[in-house]
Amino acid sequence: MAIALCVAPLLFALVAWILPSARLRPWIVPLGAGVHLALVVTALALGEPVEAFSGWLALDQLGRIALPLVSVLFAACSLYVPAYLRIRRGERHRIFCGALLAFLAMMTLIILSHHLGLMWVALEANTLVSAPLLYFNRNRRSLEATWKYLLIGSVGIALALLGSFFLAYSALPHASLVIEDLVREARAHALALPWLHTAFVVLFVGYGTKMGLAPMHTWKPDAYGEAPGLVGALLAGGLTTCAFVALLRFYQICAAAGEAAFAQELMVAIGLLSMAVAGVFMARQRDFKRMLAYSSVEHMGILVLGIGVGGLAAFGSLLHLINNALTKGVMFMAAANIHRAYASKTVDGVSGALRRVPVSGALFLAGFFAVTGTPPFGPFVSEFTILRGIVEAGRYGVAAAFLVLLFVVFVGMGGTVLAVVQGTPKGDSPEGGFKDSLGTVGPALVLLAVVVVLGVWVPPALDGALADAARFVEAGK
Amino acid sequence: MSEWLAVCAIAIAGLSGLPGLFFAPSGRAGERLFVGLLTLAAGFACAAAVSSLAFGGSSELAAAWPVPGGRLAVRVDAISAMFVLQIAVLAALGAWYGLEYWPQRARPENGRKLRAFYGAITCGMLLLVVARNAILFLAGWEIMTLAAFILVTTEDEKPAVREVGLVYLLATRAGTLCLFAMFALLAAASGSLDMDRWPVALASPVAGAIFLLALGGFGLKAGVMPLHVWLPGAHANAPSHVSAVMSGVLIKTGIYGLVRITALGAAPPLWWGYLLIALGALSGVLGVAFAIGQHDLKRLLAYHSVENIGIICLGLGVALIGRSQGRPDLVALGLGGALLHVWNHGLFKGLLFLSAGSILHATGTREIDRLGGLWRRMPRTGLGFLVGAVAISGLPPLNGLVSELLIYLGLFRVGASGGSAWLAGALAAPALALVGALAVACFVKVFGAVFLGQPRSPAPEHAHEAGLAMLAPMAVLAAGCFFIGLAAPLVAPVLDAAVVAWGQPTAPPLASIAPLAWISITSAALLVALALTGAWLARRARSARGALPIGTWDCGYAAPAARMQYTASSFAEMIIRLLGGALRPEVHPPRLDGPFPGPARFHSHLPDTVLDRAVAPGFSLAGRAFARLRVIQGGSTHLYLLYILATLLALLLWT
Amino acid sequence: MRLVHIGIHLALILALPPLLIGIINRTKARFAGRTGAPLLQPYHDLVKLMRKGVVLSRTTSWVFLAGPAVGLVTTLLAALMVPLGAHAAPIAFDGDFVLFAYALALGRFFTVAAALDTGSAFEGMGGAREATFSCLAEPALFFGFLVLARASGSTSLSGMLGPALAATWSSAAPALAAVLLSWFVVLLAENSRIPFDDPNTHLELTMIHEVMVLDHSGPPFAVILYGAAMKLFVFAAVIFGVVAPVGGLDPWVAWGVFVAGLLLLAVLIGIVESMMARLRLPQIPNLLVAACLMSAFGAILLMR
Amino acid sequence: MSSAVDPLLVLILMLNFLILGTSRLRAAINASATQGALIGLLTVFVHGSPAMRPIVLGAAAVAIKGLLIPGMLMRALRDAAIHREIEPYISFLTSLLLGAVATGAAVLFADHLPLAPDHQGSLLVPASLSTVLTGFLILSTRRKAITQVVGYLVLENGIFVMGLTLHDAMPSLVEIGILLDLLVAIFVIGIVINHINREFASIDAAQLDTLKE
Repeated sequence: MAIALCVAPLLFALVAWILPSARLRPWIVPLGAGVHLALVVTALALGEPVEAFSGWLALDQLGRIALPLVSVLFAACSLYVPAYLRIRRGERHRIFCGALLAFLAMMTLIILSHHLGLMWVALEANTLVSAPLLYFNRNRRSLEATWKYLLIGSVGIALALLGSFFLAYSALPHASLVIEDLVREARAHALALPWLHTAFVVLFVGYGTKMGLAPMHTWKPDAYGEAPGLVGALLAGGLTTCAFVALLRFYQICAAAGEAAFAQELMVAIGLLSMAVAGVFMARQRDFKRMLAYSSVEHMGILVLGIGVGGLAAFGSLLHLINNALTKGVMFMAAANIHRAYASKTVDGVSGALRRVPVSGALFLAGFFAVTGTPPFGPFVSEFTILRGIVEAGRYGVAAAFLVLLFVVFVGMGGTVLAVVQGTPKGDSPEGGFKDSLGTVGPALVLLAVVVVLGVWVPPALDGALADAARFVEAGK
Repeated sequence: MSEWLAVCAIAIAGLSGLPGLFFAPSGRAGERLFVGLLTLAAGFACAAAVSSLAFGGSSELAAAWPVPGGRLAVRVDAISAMFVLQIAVLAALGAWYGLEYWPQRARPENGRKLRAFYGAITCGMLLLVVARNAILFLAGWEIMTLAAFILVTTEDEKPAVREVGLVYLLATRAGTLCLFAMFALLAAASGSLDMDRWPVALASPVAGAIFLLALGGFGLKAGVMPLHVWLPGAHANAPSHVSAVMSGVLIKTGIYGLVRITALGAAPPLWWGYLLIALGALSGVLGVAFAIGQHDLKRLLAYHSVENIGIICLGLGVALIGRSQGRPDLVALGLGGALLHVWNHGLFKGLLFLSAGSILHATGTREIDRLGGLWRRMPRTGLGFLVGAVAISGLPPLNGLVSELLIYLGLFRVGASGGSAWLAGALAAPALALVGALAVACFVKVFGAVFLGQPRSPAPEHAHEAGLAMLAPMAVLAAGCFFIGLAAPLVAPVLDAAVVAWGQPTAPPLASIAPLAWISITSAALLVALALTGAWLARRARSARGALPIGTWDCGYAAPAARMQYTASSFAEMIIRLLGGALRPEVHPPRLDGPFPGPARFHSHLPDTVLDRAVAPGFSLAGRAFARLRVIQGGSTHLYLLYILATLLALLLWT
Repeated sequence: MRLVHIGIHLALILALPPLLIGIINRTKARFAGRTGAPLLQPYHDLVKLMRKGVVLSRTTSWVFLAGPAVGLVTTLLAALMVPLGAHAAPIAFDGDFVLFAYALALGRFFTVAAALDTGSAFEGMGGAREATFSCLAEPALFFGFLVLARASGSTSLSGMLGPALAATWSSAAPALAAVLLSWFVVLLAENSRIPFDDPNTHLELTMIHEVMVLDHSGPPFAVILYGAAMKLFVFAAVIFGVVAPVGGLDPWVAWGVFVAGLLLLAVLIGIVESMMARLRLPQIPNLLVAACLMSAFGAILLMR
Repeated sequence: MSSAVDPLLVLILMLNFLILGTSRLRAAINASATQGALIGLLTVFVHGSPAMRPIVLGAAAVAIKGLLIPGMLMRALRDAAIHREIEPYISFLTSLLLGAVATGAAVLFADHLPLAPDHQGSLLVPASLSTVLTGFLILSTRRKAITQVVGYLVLENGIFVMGLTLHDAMPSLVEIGILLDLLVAIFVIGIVINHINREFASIDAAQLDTLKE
């Protein structure tokens, strides 16, 4: 089962690669996504544990949250693919579709793998396959973005490997990178703490680079700004999720070794810093796709902050993982439509989106309210839960900073978003005039619906799963 | 019982605008259906309120809600009932008014959106005043807030509208974040997000913080000076029936929140009351002072909302002092006065905004100094405005006097009874008197400048009287003003019930400590006497009518012109100069030189001291500071890699 | 018996006011070394005006006529709340002082509205001044009410100016004196006497009350003059109530003392008017603010 | 653990300084190549007894790090007709000093980490750390994209050395370390540099700063 989950998308990627018909190719992606989603659902429904390779691959409590999330998000984005490729006719669909599905496979692998080395390999492969997606537009700007993404990302990955080595070294003489072993060693206090600390710091920086925590976030605005909106959604919703999951695995080991406090301080500090940096750069941001990138930085900060505070906040931050990913999907796809309708992605060239592309404009506005934690959208529930967690932990200073930064972010984001959606449309719509169509707004609508539902109804099953995952991360069981 | 009715009302109100979205943008069916549905919802809501007030003994209606900390708990006690009633009435009247004021045929581009969110805002307000769980409350609160934002920016093609929309959005978000913090504190201290579990929290050491956060969050919504920054612009630029709803009930939800939170603490510290009274006096005096200086009719009315919120805060402060000193009579007078003034302000401010809407509709301008002489052209609207003006100035025989009298009595009992809190009363009562006098000056100015004299510009010359759909709601509101003024004793039981619901079962009934019957009788007598004298004078004067037309004598000046009339600005000039210290008006006098100076222009403008001189500069300062920080993201990969190295080393050293 | 006294109360309210004006004018004439008009001249003027016809500007609406009517009726209502002799006023209840002040405010509202109704720059100007200055007078009035309420332990005018006050004169004399002084200023301002306004000046630009009624004529004008006189009477009665709370005395004696006191007060006003010159308009607010501070000071004195 | 390990590590450190100090691109590339080859040898010597697996791994390392990647770099150098000078943001002297500081810091840091018994007194950990730092130094102070690649190579050489400390415990892990090279080899150099070259008519990474706030 576990193997099938990783291999199925690869097979579809292969199909997409060799399929001669350019007309059918775009539909392979939704097909593969559908199959993957079906597999995930069955895996979740399956009674017995999903494992392979003597536990190197396993679907644990954390995976039960992350995997369906990634799968759903990818499915929604994949529905966007056919319409998108119809607009971008005659460009390298072959690579694009193949890379997309490979991307999905690698994300699945990261989430499933319980061997830190294997996980690292998957992450690296993921970086490789995302490069052509970023470079899809084939112009100087996208090339520069890709270069930065690759170089900074590779350095991050290199650090991740170094950290993995340290971690393994800390377990000498029983060096291992299988999480279960490490947790066991940690419980037995058999890990060399100095090595563990160093390892965690290096890993935090390494995977934090992939996750886009400040100040390692620098590649994000460029990459998200230049990538197709769909790819942006997958990076902001999928890749960051995977990196976060990876981070949680190391945190789990630290917690098992009784070193949670040490890791938490780190996370709280970096979390608040990320929110602050995001706030600074969102103020008066002209480019709304870059704005989304900084919003992603902010929410990564919120996630680690929640884990760093722990308890109820950890639960909230796992919930927020879901809400943020889905909302980002909505916003990136809406932003892509607006970008196409105006042939510009800065507020200097865009205004009155609600009039030119009503649905996309409304989606963008709704997404903004959702992502800033407004009821009745999902992120409100999670952010409010995190806040409650912080206050319950008695960290009033952190709570105050959290709220202030949320406000700063809201101010910056609000200014840009309103400038985009309100007013009278600038200029006349470019060639052909892009109009909302079911293919371009449908997927975002679906995601938004999910976000709203999560805002008014957290299914008991999900609630339980989240509680399990939180316990699993914090207590390792 | 009443809970179920309320739930039905909330549901219907929320859906009322949606069907219209699927009708043709030009047809009338959509808006008719909307008005029908909203009226139905209002009916349910009124039924809920009345049954709760009549039979009392409301019981919580609760259901599990699978959201962390959430619980679908609804309850309509007397306090909720008062607000439900007011929301229902004003929302329904506004909807009817909209039929003619914002007809779908004339506004195909935004009419449907407007009505959809008008329904939403009604739904949100109803929900939040009956919710008994923080999550549910916040849901209603933000639905209301977002709907209000959409409604304010209905005409988002106008830059000014977009600007005030943004200010409103940011201000209200700041308030909401305060509420987040407050609820989080309450939850942490009481272990639950359900209201009935919170009293323990108010006994905990964080109680003070909770109160201050409540003051920040709810005060921003209510528009308490100096948190009023969003209010004037939003009220002025929204469609008038929306302004009526916002000023009439939306800002009152802030008061509702304050009443709820202050109802939790058994014996709050004295400084809570002091703070509220101080803020109330500040809002009252400065609110009306800023109002006098406005040139924009709706902006002026908006500032009067700030003033009236101040009066309400005075009452609430008296009630709090009574609570902390264990004096139920103060509680009864203060809270009764505050809640009654909430109702009264809803009535006459709604009436005034609707009248202003009719004026705008008829003349196309909100500039007071471009109007004039409308009394002959739109007498019914003028009558409505006159009633509103007299009522809001707290003058007999209308409703404003009753609530202000209660608050005066409370303040005098605090100030003159020699209690430890005398200073609060001794300073607040004269402040309230000053507010009253300034309000009279302001509204006689507006009434005179807009309706009396002669048209000052072509705009009002061709004005036309509003139609039935717009006049009927105004008539209803005016009738309300008269009813409360002339039948105050009938309202007292409602207020008593509210006081009991505020956790003061021992409070004496208002009728026993306030001369409500006297007030009503005297007012009625006054009304009769006025009618008789007026009739007599009119008969004496009728002989003069129809005689040869004579102009105003004007001290013998031969050719007085409409432009020579005293303008509203000049009327207010003295008062503005007296209060110049706080108002800081901008006056651009003309430069006259030589014995025969050429034509020159005089221009004066009264910016909002807080917004334009503190908040906005602060934001732009922060913006510039941030812009300077942007260099971090300089685009050089080398730099970025250096950050990573730096972080790595820093963290390694730190740990 | 009570009815009799109410009757007397009404009779005094209705009959006495013009006489006060007559006395003031006569005093001023005497100070100016003239014989002056007969004491009953104001009554003759009223009757004469009553017989005249009405001239109305085509600009005006019925608000123009409502002004005088409301002005008179509200003053009458206020007069019914002030205790004159040893007896409580016909209308007396807790907090009636609020109604007292706000009834006068209602009168002001319509008087000013009537002035604006003519569309004349002069009358608008007068209205503006009236409204502005009474804004400053109001707090002085209420600080005074606070003092009286504290001193007499009552929140009804009949109690504030009643016997209970007489007792406190011994203890709280400074505070009451302060209030007295400030209220006397208020009286002069509210009734537009010198130094605030000169009832018989002829320069419209400097007038307050008179300039508001330039366009009125005949019976409406008579009503205005009568109302103005009654307003003076009301304030005079209040001040007298503070100086000499005659509640304790035998009712009939009390009536006598009251009337005498009122006439004396009229003379006093006349003297003040003859001694002082009109203030320049820009200085008027300062005087009123001073009055406010005075009564506020009184309040502090009494309550600290 | 044979006695040849430490001398090799010293050589590797020397090469770090050479790369930091040289002003000639070619020299830098060659140095990194030599470093790669030395690490290949190191893989073999870290083990007391020459076994099959380490030898294969070493051979692979030599092939990729010593031949393949430098070869590609040289080709890129030829194709792009790059100016042969290294243009650092900071003077070579400063680079050298910083390198020295980094090495010292690495040694100190390694000392307070508890080493496994058979790494006691060996230079493995300090060398790897200092090499990593040197790599970072080059990455963030050299203008040309191609020099940054060299820096990256040095960085990963350091990591590889760290990996060797674990080779007995978990050989497979070290072997996947090779994948890192494939990443660099295939993408960073092969494709991107050529694209950059085509688009910007030079591979001066300093030009890649149009995307900024």
